[in-house]
Order: sequence, then C-alpha cells, then structure tokens
Amino acid sequence: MIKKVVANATEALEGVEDDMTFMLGGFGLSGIAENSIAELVRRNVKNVTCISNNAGVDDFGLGLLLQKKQIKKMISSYVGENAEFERQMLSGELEVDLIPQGTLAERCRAAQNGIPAFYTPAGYGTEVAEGKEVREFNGKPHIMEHAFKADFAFVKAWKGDEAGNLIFKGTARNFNPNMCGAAKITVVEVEELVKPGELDPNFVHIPGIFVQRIYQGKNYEKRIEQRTVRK
Amino acid sequence: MIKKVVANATEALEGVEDDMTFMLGGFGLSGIAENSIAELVRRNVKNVTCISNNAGVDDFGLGLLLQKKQIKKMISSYVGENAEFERQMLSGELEVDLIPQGTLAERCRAAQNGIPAFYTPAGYGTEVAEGKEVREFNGKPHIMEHAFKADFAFVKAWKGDEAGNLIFKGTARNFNPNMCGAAKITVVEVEELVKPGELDPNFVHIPGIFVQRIYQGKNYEKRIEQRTVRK
Amino acid sequence: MLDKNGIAQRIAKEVKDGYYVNLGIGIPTLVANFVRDDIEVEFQSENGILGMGPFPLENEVDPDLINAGKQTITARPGASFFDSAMSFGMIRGQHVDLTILGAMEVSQDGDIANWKIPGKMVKGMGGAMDLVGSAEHIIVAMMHTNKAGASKLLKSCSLPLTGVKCVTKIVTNLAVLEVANGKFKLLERAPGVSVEEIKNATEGEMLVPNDVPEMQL
Amino acid sequence: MLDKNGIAQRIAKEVKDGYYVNLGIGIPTLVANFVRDDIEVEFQSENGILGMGPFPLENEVDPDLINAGKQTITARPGASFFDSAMSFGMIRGQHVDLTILGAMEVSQDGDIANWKIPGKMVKGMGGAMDLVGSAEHIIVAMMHTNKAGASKLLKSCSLPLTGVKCVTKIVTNLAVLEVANGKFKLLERAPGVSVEEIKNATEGEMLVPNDVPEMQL
Repeated sequence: MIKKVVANATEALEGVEDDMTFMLGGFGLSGIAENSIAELVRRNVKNVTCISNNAGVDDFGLGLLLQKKQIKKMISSYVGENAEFERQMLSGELEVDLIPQGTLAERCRAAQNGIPAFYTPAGYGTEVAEGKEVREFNGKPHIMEHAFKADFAFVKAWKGDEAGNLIFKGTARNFNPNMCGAAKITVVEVEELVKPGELDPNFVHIPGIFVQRIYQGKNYEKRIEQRTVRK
Repeated sequence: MIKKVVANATEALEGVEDDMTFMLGGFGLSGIAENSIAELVRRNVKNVTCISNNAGVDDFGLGLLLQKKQIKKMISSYVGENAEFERQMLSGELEVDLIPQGTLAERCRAAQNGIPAFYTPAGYGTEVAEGKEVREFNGKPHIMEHAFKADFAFVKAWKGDEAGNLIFKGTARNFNPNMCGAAKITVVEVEELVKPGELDPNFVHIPGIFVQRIYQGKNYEKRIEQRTVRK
Repeated sequence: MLDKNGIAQRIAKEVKDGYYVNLGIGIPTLVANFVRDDIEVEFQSENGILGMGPFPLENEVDPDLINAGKQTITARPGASFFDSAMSFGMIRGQHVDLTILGAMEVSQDGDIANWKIPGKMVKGMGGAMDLVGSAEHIIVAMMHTNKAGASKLLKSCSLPLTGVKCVTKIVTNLAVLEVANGKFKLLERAPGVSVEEIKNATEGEMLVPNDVPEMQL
Repeated sequence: MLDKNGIAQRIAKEVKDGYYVNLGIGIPTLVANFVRDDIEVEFQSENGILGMGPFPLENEVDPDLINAGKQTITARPGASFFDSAMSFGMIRGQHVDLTILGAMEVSQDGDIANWKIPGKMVKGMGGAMDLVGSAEHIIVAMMHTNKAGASKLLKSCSLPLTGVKCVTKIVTNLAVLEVANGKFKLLERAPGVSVEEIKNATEGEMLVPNDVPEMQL
C-alpha cells in the first residue's frame, strides 16, 4: 500500500507557501479541516487565495485566517456569517469572487476529474456571467465555467485508512469529496485512521488515489452555528 | 415516502415504445438489468437506440435484442464479444456509434447532473473528434461532448429501498449509478428490495430522487465471461 | 394580511404528493411545518441531504447533520447523504420538483434579486443561482413591501439579479400572484386584504381578473 | 528475443514504488505477475476497482467482481469500488501514474492505433482513448511485427488512430524504444537480438546510439 500517512498537521502541510491557492472543504463550520486550518494560522502563510464555500465565522474556521489578514482572495458562494469578512471586503482589503454554490462544487469536481470546462445555466443573466462565454443548449442559455486550479486541498473526513480511502459522515461530507484530487496535493485529516482492509471497499466515498497525505486529526471542536431543537 | 415500487418488469416497463432511446447499465455481462432486458425482448420493441458500454454476448444481455433485430443503433465503447453484432454492423444493418468509455460515462453523468456539455481530451485527433468542436485548454486540445438524451434508463442495483435509494456491489456498479436520472424515466431492478430506513443513509450510492420505478428482480443468472482462477 | 407563518401555510398548499422540494432560508423553511400529513414529500437541503426531518431532540443534536441554514436537523427513514456536486446535480438536472425561496425583489418578467445590495450587504448567492437557473417551478415567499414600505414587486429589479425570467409564483403577506406574459397576475387576496391595497403595494404591472378570491388556508 | 511473459517482465521494471497503474488487456495484464515484492503498487481497472488483487480461488469466484478484461479477480485490503464516471475521472484527471496497453501500430511521433481495422474488425476503443488522451506516461507492450511479418513501428499509422503523440515508451519482443523528437530511440536490445535485426523490423525512423545495451530482466 502506497505510503501516505503523516504524523500530524505540521508534517501534512510541508510545502505550503505564501501566494498559493488552497481549497478547503466544509459547509459553514460543518466538516471543516480544523487541524489544517490551525496549522495554516500557525505557519502564518500570507497572501493566499482560498476556495471555500463559506468563510467561517469571526473566531473559527477560515475566520481565523481572515483575522490575521492571511487571505488575499476568497472564492466562495456564501459569506454571510462573518462581520470581519464583510468589513475587509467592503473596504477593498479582501478580493472576493462570489460564485454559485453548485458551480463551485462542479468546478472542484471538474478539476478532480480532468474536465477543463463545462456549461451550466447557473448565473446566466447576472453579474456572475460577465466576461464568460454564453452558449445555448436545448434552447436555454448556459455559461462556460472552468475547472479550478489549486496547490493544496485541505479536506476533513470521518474515517480514513492508510491507503487514503475516505468515508465522510452526514452533511459534513459536502464539498470535501469533490476537492480530493482537485489540487496538486490533497491533505486529509480524519477523526479515525484505520488499517487497510478495515473499510468496506464497497462503501468508500473517495478512493485513496485522490489523496496524497492523510493524518489523524485531534481535538475536534465541531462548533454548531444554529443549534435548533424540538421538544 | 414517494411511491416508486412496481410489482415486476412488465409494470416497470410501462410506456416503453418502438423508436425510443434506452440507457443500459453494466460492464460486459456484470451488473446488467437482466429482468428489464428480458422484458424488452418479450415486448419486442423495435428500432430502438441503446446506450450501453457493451452489447452483450450472442445469447445473453443485449445480444438477445440483437438476435431479434430489435436494435437500430448502438452507442457503445467496446463490442468485441459478439459475433452477431459484428455481422450486423459490417453488413450495415446496425448503426453503431463507438465512443470512448470515459466519454460514455461522463455523458451519462452530465445528463444526470444537468450539464449540457463538457470538454475532454479523449479522442482528439481520431475519428471520434470528427465534426466536433475542438478547443485548447492548458495548451492541450480537447473536444466538446454533449449530455446524452434518453427515454428510459435500465439499471441494476444490488439493494434498494422503497424510496428508490440504491446500493451497488463490487464492479457490478460500473455505469449503473451514472445512468440513474440520466433518462426521462429510470427503472431499477434490485436483488433485494428493503423498507426505507434499512439502508444506512451515509452509504447510499444513489439517492432515490434519481429513480422513478424500482422492483425486485428475479432469477439472476449473472453469467461470467472469463472465469479465471488461481490454484 | 398574513404573517410569515401564514405565507408558509399558503405555500404548503402548492406542495403536491410525490414532490421533492428545496426550501430556502427564512419563510420557506417554515413551509415544512404546514405540509399535509396525507401526502408524501421529501425535502432536499443543498448542503447534502435528501429526506430531511424535523429539528432534533436535545439529545439527538449532531454537528455533522445540519441543513443549508446551518441548523441542526434530523434524517427521516429513507434519507440519504451526498456530496455538493451530486446535490447540485439534483438541482441542475431538474430532479427537484419545487423550489421555494425568499427574495428582495421580483420583477414582472420573473427576474429575482436576493443576494447583494451593492456597497452595503454582500452575503453571496449560495445555491440560489443554481436553483433559479434550473428549477422549472419556483415560488417566491416574501413580504409584499420592504421595511421602508416600498414595493418588492417591480417593473424591473434594481438590485443585482440572481436569475432571469424564472419565478413562476409569488406568495406574499398580501396576495398570491403568478408571473404571466410579463405581468403579475393576481390570483388570490390574503384574508381581509382588498384588491386596492394589493394594487397600491405593487409597483410592477398587475393583471387583475374580475373576481379575485380570498385565499383558503 | 522475448516471449509475451518476457515483455511483461521487462515492463515491470518501469513500475515504480508508489505508482497507480492501469493495465490493458493481453500482455499488459501479465505485468502484475512480475512487479517486485518490495515496492508498493496499486492496480486500477477502469471498470471500477482500485487495489485489484490476483485471480480468485475456485471458491472465491464472484460475478460481481471482474476486471476490464471481464476476468474474475479479487480485491486487496485497501481496495475500493467506484462507478465508471469516477473511474475515468481518475484517468482523465491524471491520477493514474502509468498506463500500459497493447497496440496494432505505433508511429514515430507517438501516435497509436489499436481499436479498429476498417471493414474487417471493430471491437471498439473501450477505455483506450481516455487513457492515451490523458496519461502522461504510456508504455506500449506489443510484438515488434505483425503475424505477416510487417513492422508495427511505423513512420505513420495506417489504421484509425486511438491517440496522437502520446506513447512515451515501447517494449516489444525485440527491443525497448522511446519516442523522442519524432523518432524511435533505441534504448535496449532483447537478449540475443542484434541492432541490425531491430532495424530490419522497424519501418519508422530509428535513432540508434553507439552503444545499445542488452536488456536486464
């Protein structure tokens, strides 16, 4: 089995540098790569571009990098829970590229699968379509979107084995599987790292071929944004 | 839970007509919709177009429809195990569109996911690219391919629940998941039909939303093409 | 005049047996509470669940199980989880039957704006552009006028668009309207609301049939 | 001169530690038997398995577990199954490190033909066009000449192409050659085979270094 296991976040982020482009899994604070994000803060890499559906909250997730002004540009679909984000964006300190959520997911998936470009109806007739090729299919206008290019993908899975095979849990899955193999190097942190053969090959969500480095994460906070309960 | 269960293949194929286009899952004889194919033979629908990676063997799988001259056109990637197929093709009785296997899979997946067209490097510079748009991405030529359009998809899964959720087994998975929801009506036969709640929602391969009709298949032969063993 | 729950209750009547439904954040989320018990409906949340159930009991709360509004939820029997690419495949591929979402503005052509106020507020479009760009049946749930009293049903939207010519129906605190041939067609009045009041609150062109029934909840 | 197993044995030396490898039908399939035990290699079969193991024991045979040649196989610990779209995502996305496949013809530009003889034989390209269209490292395994004795290493292919300018290396019963600047560069001779014999069996332009070592198996 091909060696992918690294000891910790520090080893996993070897080679991370200023000015790079990162992909980060997660929807809101669910399924985010908590350990890798903490290591990005610790390394204090600057001027980075982050492809992530959300931007965390003020004091958690990608909000931690925003606080330290490490991020040059965000490529996201929804950033509504973060006051510091809004301040940096409106003041012009932060470049922001807002794109439809499905387009974001599909551009990751395209990068993973070697599809350089595809057509989608999402965003036609809006700001999102500006400067993009429009083409009609089945009598309906579509816009051309490109696969993302990124240096690192930071992914959080539930379980993984030493061959890099991954299983995600519930809605913490979200963008994580689509980002595996979509960057030059995919770094995965898992809640539970097991031996090859312990995961049923029929129920692996992401095969190890899409993963370059895997490590056992620790101290997961898994913060809940909207705790809603019924009686 | 939305009603999708039908009693048998006859009920499941309600609405199937001459001149329609079908998608059929399976790789070789593995994971083919044995019951639905038998019903297509019984109904004797004529002049149909079949999108299927292979064309079965002379006396099994799609070979059964070929024998009865029910097929007007095949869209496949590999048809090398079928003498009757080769005869009909070389004599001009059968139209054949041979396309790369990955392009076939991706055109199904595109139809399922509402992507009307995408670019792939597969087939550039070959017969496959004739008449298609060529465009360079990252310095490399790609050709534009379109989503398939089909009337029915005939899929075989291992287990399914009454909500249409599906689980496939081993390499019998192949094209089956990619064809679910890629045609107007997706008909699935399963080896084991269970109640909703019996499949772990985290390990469903295809959510029920992609499935219109589901039934319990019977008498699976699961013929093996190349029985290879070690001592 | 309806409150938010009333709007949700009226929209719930549009939900048919066998529908897969995507509910946006805000009023749309409330619709689930009013769907009839005797029909089968599945709710999709675009962050990756089909078969969404009610909020969890205190001891069922799971941070790995939330909806698109980041609220903790439960999964019904027959539910499934999936990644974001597949989730938007369901939406883009028109497998979702009905989309209900909020709006800041709707135009008489069916354009919708709900993601940005230039220079002031930019939350992002989330999945809204994918939803309105693909769905065949889109209902907007919103107040008829904004906090300043200005109409949200306009000749043309002033804010950056989320989608063009896509809204099919609008349910507000005052009325039910349909987008038809470049006009708002008035279908129903909210209880106790007159046609005149609706006219006054609607900036866009409105088609008013002779008889406009009061809505039944 | 090598037999089919000899060709496979020589190609196995090209397989490096940590590689994901796709093996075509025929001679390439034999390569798995010769890969060193002390390196870690995973075999992908494009019908939907990564971590393919050896043929099954008689009592392990499972019709739901086959390779791209439709042969019954086994799965190694750490294996995974997936659908065809994902399988070709691995290939198209260049996650597979090495592709080994057979050919009917190869040109000195690296073009390959292996799927069709017009009017005579049409088996189809299967996954070959995806593989050669995307892989960065493609080794062709074939006999140097066809059954009629004609060279299969040509100035330009006469049969319909599978891919253009994609083959990086060729291992035949006579030699190991590299495609370099529009020529076949002779790298190694098969045991007991002279440069002259290789020249005679090669129709395309061949670059012959002063010293061409005999291959080590």
